[in-house]
Amino acid sequence: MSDYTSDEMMTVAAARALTDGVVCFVGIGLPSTAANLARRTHAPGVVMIYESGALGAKPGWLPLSIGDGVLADTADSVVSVPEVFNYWLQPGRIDVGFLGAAQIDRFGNINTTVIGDYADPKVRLPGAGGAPEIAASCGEVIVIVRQSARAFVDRVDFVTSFGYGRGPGERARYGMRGGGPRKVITDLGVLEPDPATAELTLTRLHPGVTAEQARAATGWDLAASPGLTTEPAPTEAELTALRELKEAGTANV
Amino acid sequence: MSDYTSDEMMTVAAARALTDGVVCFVGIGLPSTAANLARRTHAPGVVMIYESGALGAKPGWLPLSIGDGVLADTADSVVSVPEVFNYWLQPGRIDVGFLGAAQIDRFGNINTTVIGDYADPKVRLPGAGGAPEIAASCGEVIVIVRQSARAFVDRVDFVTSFGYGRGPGERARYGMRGGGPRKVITDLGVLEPDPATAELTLTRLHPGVTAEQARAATGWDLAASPGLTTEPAPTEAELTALRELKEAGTANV
Amino acid sequence: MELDAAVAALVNDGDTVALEGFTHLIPVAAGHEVIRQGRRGLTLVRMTPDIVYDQMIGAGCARKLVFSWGGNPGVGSLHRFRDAIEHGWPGPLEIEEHSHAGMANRYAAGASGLPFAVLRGYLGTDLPRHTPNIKTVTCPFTGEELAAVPALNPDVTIIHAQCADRDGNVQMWGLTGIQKEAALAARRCLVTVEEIVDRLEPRPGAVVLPSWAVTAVAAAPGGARPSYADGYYDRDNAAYQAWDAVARDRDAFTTWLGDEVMGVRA
Amino acid sequence: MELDAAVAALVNDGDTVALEGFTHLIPVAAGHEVIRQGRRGLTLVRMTPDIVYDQMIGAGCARKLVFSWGGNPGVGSLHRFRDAIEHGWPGPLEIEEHSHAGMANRYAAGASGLPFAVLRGYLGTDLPRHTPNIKTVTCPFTGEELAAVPALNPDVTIIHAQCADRDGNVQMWGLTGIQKEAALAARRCLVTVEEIVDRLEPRPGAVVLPSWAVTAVAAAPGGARPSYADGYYDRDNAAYQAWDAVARDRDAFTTWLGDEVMGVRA
Repeated sequence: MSDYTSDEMMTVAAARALTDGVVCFVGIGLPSTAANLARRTHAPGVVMIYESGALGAKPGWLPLSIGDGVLADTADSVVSVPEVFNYWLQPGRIDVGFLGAAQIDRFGNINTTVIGDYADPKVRLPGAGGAPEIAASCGEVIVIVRQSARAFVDRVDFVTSFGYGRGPGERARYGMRGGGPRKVITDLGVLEPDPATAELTLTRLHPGVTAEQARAATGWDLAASPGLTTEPAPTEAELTALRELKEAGTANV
Repeated sequence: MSDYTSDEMMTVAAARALTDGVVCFVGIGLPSTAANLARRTHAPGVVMIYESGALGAKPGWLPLSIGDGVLADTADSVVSVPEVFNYWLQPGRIDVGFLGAAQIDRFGNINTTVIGDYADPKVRLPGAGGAPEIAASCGEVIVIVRQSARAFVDRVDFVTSFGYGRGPGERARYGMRGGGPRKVITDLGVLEPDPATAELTLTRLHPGVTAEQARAATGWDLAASPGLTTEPAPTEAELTALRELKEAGTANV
Repeated sequence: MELDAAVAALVNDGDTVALEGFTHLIPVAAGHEVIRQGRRGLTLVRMTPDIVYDQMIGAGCARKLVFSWGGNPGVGSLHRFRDAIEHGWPGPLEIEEHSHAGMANRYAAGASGLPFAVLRGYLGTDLPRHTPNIKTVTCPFTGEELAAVPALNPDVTIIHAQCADRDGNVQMWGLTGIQKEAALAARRCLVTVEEIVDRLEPRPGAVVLPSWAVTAVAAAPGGARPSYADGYYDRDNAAYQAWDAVARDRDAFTTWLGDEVMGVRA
Repeated sequence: MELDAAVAALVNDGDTVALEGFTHLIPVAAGHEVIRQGRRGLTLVRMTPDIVYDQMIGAGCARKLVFSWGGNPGVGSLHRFRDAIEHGWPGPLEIEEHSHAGMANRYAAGASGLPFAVLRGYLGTDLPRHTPNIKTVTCPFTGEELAAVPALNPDVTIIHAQCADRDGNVQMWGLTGIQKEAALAARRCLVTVEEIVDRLEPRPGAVVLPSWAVTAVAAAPGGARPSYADGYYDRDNAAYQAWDAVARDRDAFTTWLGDEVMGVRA
């Protein structure tokens, strides 16, 4: 078993969260890397939807942006941006929404808009993009984000994408079609919403990581699930596929 | 000057009503024949829009239906039916709407739905199609219809497409973008709305037709405009172009 | 999947069924199979019901018709449709009537998972007086009043396309009308195709429906006749003209139905 | 038409201007010409403002930005955009923020001549608290409450396409994003193209804008660099990465602006 980085472990764990054949709305960056890895390992039938209009894209390398030409060239169909959101995302046709985050809170709400006050921000982030409707309309949401006390907060400064609000039942009250965040995959482990409270709790640790490390990297009092397990280390096959994917990406950047 | 039929005269007069370069939403049948004739004579730059999705169609022969393949094959662009109505017709991009009619009344309202009572019709007609929105949204409307007391009535049994309602100002009250019927071209002559009353009045007679004949073929007391003139007979060029167009059509039926 | 099996699996008595096609790619073979299987009480939906709907109505499949233009293009009336409305033969036919713009937006709303659509439509016409589900909505920004129509979500939509690959991805080109919206708006979608191919070749103007958005694909070569399939065969205009005489007479129609539909296999 | 003449004729101080392009076909050359001509007080509209908007904001063209995602794709922040919002340099920048779905529907409503659009959007987010023109509308059929956003109708939309013919018909292919809607929603529309050709060849995935729907066409070979033009050149990813260092520093940016924009001709 060769060495691997915590980012590689995170990406592999995220890829494993995608079951074969699901239709996945993919954000750029870590989500795109994980979805492409899944297609190259256990889930060749994953259908990737990019908000730029590529339905069923099969890029041979990692696109740097959501609209790289390779996405259109390899797609089953290329549609307009209004069509992606209105005909494909909004009706709930997409099984999994794969999102990143700058801040995420104990109820899985995501902030990609501002750190600090909206009118006078400490840090101005890119903003919403497609995330608010992805979070509301996909069958379920998987979040991939590096874990730190700065990023994992009790309450996000700005709700860009709704998770469970302040607890159970809120999604239903909004009439949301999607089920919300099912897994938050980090460089330390995996968090999942508690079935009763909807609060994110630690369900898996990556090899060599302790619950204490995870708690220290969380801005709220992180509960560990009774069934806390360890995520298996990346296999040789997974690492090889991931590294090939990245090299191909760099080669094409 | 060779002989010509009253239908040929009607079609030629309708073609003449199209100025070169206008964008024209074309219904099938007489409107399509007239618009195609205009493109082959004085107005080669007329842009024909068909509701089937063909923008800028240039058929080499008369299509029998609104969706004949020749329309797509010769179009500048083929779009979906929702796009034709939403992006192209509704915003008022089309200069002229070219419509037929089963019944038309003194204020240019058109009926293509039912003769008699809607619930218990004497004759059930095809219905609205694209006409209600063509009549509302095009810059102006030209109607081509054979004149008879049965077709030209004081009040239509059913308003399928709005003309001037019961008089001036009603279109404005509905906030309609288009100007309404500018010319009604028949096998006897041409009717135009009176600027003051919006009532259709006789402004032109085809050669050899008398005002009395026109009045006899009208179900209301048809007023003749003081400036009543005679429409010039079809030229050899117009007749030749029209007959070639029809032969080509038959050849392809 | 075989056409007869697909229709049996997807179309039930009482369903709301849309067979779409705007002159081009009309799913005639599928419509005849619905007649053969004796479906009853259907609400038939289509912007431009033409002779295949005339046949289904004459055969007694339909309880209601939702439409915007019902005619034999370039020929004249649909006589079975008229006989049903004017004389209730073979049974009464309820109608719900819209404009093309209204119907197109109803399908688009259905495909978009919205409950209604907004348009500048029906202004000054008598349609809203006879079609209860044409209402109005007020713009929350300008206060302007606009027409509103409810989304259309058929139980089943059936369309005909040129081809599909072995994974069930569907490709159509030429005038594709309202078919994408009708397919995406439906709970179940059956696509009949001219042929199943190994690989879909990119083509100008092609619309592709991914396999995961389609319930079933059935090969039905010539399945759009007498309408046409761009790249496969032309429109049989003579057949549309010949239909007029058949449809005018109940006996002639009944004979035609036995010989041309009930008497043949899918 | 020449690019400089077209921009001079179509873009005025204080206009609402949309330069659209979703990673592909971004009208960078036109944006630089707007900077060169010293336009001020613009309301810049774009779903995905990237480095050309960073440059226009840094150059002081913009009073307000209407957007849904502002970043350097695959690299990080737009530092001129952040400097304007966080520190008001070179001047204060008002922002109006939406989601992609909201912006896409605002353009579509604008292209459709409707005053507003309806969507299932912004649910549970803080965006409506900060963006006053996100409202709600109630379905007149189901009573369901949905999000409503006002139509976007820019004074000018500028897009870049692969080619146009001599009559001014425009053709683009590949990822065409929101460009058709943005062009049709605008009062005036300028299209820059890689080349003017004798005849547009039909192509898979091509979108054609007829000449009568376009105000002006200007040849601008390479006009989308450092973004890409499918069939002409690839995305210069290194340039996007290099921009980060330039944009981080006001002096470096000012030098870049003089050398790379003000110092060159269209």
